[in-house]
Amino acid sequence: MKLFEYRGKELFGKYGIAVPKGKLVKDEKDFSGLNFPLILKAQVPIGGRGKAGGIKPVDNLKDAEKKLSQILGMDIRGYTVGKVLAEEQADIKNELYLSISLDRTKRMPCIMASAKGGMDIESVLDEEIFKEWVNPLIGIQLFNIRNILSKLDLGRDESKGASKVLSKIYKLFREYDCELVEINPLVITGDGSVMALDSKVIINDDAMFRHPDIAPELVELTPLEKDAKEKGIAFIQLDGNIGVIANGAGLTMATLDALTHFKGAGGVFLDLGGTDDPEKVKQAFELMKKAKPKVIFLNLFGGITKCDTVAKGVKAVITKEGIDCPVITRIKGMNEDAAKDILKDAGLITATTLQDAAQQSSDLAGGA
Amino acid sequence: MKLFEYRGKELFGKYGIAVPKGKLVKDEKDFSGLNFPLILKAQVPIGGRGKAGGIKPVDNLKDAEKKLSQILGMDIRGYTVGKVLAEEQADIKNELYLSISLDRTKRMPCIMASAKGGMDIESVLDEEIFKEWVNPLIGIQLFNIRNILSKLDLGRDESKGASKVLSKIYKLFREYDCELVEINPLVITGDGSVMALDSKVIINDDAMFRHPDIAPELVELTPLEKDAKEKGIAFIQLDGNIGVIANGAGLTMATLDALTHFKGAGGVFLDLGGTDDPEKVKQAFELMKKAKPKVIFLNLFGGITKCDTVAKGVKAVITKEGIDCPVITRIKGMNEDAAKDILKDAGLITATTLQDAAQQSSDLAGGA
Amino acid sequence: MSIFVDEKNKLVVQGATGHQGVFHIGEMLGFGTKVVAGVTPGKAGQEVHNVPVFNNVGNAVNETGADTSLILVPARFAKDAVFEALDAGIKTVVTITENIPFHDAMEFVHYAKYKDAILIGPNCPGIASPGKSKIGILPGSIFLEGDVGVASRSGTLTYEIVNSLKEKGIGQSTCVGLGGDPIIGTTFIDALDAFEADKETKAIVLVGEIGGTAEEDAAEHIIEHISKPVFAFIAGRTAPPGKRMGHAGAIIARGKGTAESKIKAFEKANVKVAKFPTDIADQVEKYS
Amino acid sequence: MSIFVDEKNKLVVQGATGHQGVFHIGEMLGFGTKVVAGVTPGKAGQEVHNVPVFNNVGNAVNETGADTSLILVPARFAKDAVFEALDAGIKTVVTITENIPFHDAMEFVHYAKYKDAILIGPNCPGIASPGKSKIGILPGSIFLEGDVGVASRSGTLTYEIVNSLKEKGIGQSTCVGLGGDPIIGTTFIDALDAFEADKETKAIVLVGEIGGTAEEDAAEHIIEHISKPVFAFIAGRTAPPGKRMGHAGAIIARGKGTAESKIKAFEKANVKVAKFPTDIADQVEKYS
Repeated sequence: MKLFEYRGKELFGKYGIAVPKGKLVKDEKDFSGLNFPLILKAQVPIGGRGKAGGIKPVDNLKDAEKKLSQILGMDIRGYTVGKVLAEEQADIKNELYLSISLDRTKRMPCIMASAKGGMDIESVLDEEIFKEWVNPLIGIQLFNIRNILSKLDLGRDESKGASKVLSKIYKLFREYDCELVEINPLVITGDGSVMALDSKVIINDDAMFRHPDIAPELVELTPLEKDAKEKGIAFIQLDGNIGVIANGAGLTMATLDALTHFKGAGGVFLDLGGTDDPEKVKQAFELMKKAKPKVIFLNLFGGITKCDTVAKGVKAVITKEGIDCPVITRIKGMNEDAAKDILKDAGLITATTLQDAAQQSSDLAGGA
Repeated sequence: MKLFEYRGKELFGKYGIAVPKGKLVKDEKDFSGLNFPLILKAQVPIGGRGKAGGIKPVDNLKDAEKKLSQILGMDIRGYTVGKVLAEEQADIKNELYLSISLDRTKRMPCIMASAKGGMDIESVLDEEIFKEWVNPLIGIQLFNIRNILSKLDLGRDESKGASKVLSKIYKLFREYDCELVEINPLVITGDGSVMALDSKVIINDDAMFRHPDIAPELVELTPLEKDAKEKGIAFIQLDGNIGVIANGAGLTMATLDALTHFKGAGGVFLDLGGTDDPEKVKQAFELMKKAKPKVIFLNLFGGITKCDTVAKGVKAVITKEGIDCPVITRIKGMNEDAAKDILKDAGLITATTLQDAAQQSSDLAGGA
Repeated sequence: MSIFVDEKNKLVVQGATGHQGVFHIGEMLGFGTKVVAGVTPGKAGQEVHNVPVFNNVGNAVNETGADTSLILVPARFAKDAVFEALDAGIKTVVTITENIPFHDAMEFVHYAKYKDAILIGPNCPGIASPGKSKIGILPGSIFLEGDVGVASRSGTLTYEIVNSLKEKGIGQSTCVGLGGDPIIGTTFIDALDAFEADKETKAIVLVGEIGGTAEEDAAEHIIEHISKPVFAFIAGRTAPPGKRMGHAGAIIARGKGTAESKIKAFEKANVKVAKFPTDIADQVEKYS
Repeated sequence: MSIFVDEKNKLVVQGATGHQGVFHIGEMLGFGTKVVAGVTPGKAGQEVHNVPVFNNVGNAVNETGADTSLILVPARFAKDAVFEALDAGIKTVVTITENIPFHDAMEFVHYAKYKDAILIGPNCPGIASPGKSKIGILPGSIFLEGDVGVASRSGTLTYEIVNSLKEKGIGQSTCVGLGGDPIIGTTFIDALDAFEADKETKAIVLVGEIGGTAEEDAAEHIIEHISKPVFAFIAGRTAPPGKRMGHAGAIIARGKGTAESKIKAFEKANVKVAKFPTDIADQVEKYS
């Protein structure tokens, strides 16, 4: 789960990492206690908000009111701004980049640091980003901190301050089961202290049960995706108009890929998983119908799951609830012939190969 | 460092492990707030205080005053009782034994538990003591706790309570760098709760720098040993009358052993270590003189340390401060001839072999 | 031969008495796997398909000589179960459980290395060496003994591919599901090295997907270390960046993990990349 | 031959620029040790006896190919130093530092196992293979090339014994100081196995002391696995229970660790136990 900047900074505060004085603002009253000049920052779970006009400096209350009303409700790459953080401006001497992420290859946390803070890290040259890995069996050690900070050419006190921030964010990263903790920029202020101007914290969804203090906020999901998540169904909305239902994430992805080959475009990724439970099949079709695809493509491979059992569930739903778009099916594996008979009987189109099914679906959906 | 029972229980309290209500008592006023019947317990850093009369139940204030005065100042195996803990009596249904210690062979913490609590663990049969090891790279796991507690035949709630105590004492063991945390007995009370009636906590001396909250209290050391510790000299007082100064712990032990072979008995173990610093040599001799040995046996092997440098230091001390007991020396290794000349010159006896030196020392000391 | 598991493995199933445990113990016994023990705390003395159940892995190992474990316990207990297996001396741990926190997986992956044990998964269907043994939940019916090694990040997609191999009469030496999580114990490189060393294996099929750089790393490894022909499929060519496509590991993040990059890397390593999963069987057939 | 170290080890000294570091780098170079690097944070660019100093072990390894490290840093930084060495790929770590907290030692001993590295110490004088290399602070002058292997829990006492061997013309294959702490990386059993496998070693001398059961474990191991003659000395026969005799590990605690028990165990294993340290040379001489 990606935390909004202000929530990430609340966690920073908990771990003793300095952040600018600030708070969420909804109207003029909320500015009391803050000293101008301020920065107003749209809270959205996506990058690029600066370019989109979601970050604005303000010099006085009047200015602030005006710009606040511009930012609130603004659309930034699909997200409507509902929260704005107002922060006092820092006296910036130097901007650094610091993050801890998961290195999938080494299976370890990876610390990254750069003297080129304040810009998109993907645009920084590889040789200007320094890395240090932490073995999860022993956690962060002094030598890790020494090794990486020595590359940043900091003064003695600045280096000490940055060391403390690094050991604190490692603690946060570990204790809150993070996938990413990023501070960009981490600034050295005029008086030599170290402060996090931004926060990007992603907590591993699968570990949320260990963190009841972090209220889930499914800001990145569409309403249908939220609904699916609550029902425990892997359901993702995409840009196309063909709804794909398959079993297994890999097979569902491969099915979407096959559509593209025939100029079709997936509109929904729906992974039934290993289930043949009629209730789950019903829920899946209900969700799919709400996404209003032009065509539904059902692609099943029956391994442990028996094809005919799933087919019976599908038939029951279609017969009872009706369906207002064509459904192309392609069934393979255990009891596939029985399954095909059941689906034909329910009025669905049964293709023989993945290619055929993908082509028919794409054609019916009218191409891309 | 071995903590007094009451200090161990303070740590237990910090970790949320239940202990009987109690406090240190010096006179009648201190009993206010406690409900009779109570137990008075002498606080000494050694076992066997019960047999020595250091633990007494009391039913009322008058009784308590009388018995308190008996215990305070009592001598228990060489330690004068200066502190007495008064505790409310627990309603004991069942007594268990639980400890975590260092397993030197496996290089891991070892949990030990037994249903035979309340008695000296060394008198419990091996097959009635259950062990479980915790790998220090991962710390205590649920399966460790399940494995060992399942052997104790506890009820469901009792087992839950004991599980919590075990994970708490592991945390304490780890966080306070303990060599031993022992609860004997850990009792199940009439209402099914779990309570530590005693505490034995030993913190690794070498890790005390990490625990500034634990005031050192060198209760097990003699005044001279304390003095030596402050000076950084390895100095141990023993029962005999020959003071041994050697370099290296192993060599010092071997020297004491050699004396015993000739019916001598070491009175002081003094390991000079790798030093040839005249100031340290001087401090060592001063300490040794205060221990009033009948004979001093100086046994040196010069490897990196040069024998003659040490000998010069010894000569300087002897010449300046004088010595009122015979000093037998046995010198081997780098520059041994020069060293022997210096020591002879200082009026000390120089033997050629360890055996000769040990025999002479023993004879001069008058046997065991 | 085969890789990682064969007819000698003696299996203990952790989470034996649940619905999944009971079903798959039966399936594995049917496949020929030596299932010697089950473990469910508090259920010692029970039996599942005549397999004795123990309270803990230590007892199971002592009583039955089990050397391999299948982890079927819920995600929040999985780390404990893996640690328990490793501390009891188990040398091959296959972790089926999905939704295990990444930090837990990092710890037990490295702990397995400390214990010199093979860890497969998590979030994987397991491993099957046809004719010998199956440790996991893969359907037994899709396999055929033979000389193609398969290693995959997905489940059903792999069944589909293996099944299409079988339909063409192409058997498998071993099929190993590596798992759909970002942090897994056994990687493509481990599987490649094992297949390369395995005399029975003549060709290798890799089933990858978006997310991470495991396929790129494998491609580089193939160039230097693998002499046997390798065929591949990559799922997720049309997945948008930033979305987790069902598997926790299937996500294009910060510009890393695109199918394009993986396909390019494989092609550079002379690995044939199939357009449709069902094409792989044709390609392998042509080669052999 | 020799055990654990020979003329090929390339040494980095951690804590190179302190008084001890400078002195012992000189001594080791004099003994023939390939000291290729020193490490002291912030002192990169300096030299000690012409040996270049680096800021960290990673740089030292990259620049010089060091594969062995000697730890001379203060106790409270020792764990960090050992971890740094192991993470930089060092395969043999010799830890001289004493007074290291036991919990620190437990962690790095197991981490060394995870890294498949040899860890000698802590609280030990190091290791010397005469004619080849010395990694540590043992005096070079006491050694003679030969065929007796020595493993010991103490320092000076061992020098005394080795010196008495030399005086009788009996040389050593390797002399390893295992350390006087309760938690050490390399044990008598490890040394025994290595000496047993070493063709050059004809006889083995063990120098034990009170505390723990390392000698009892070794004795049992000798009965089953060691064919070469073993001689032993045990220090602390007259030490009272409950007192730490100088070494952190030399303590009779809870009835365990008496010299009596160790001597009994050794005698049962046909190991000759000397009364005086200087007797060992006579016994070895008689045998050879």
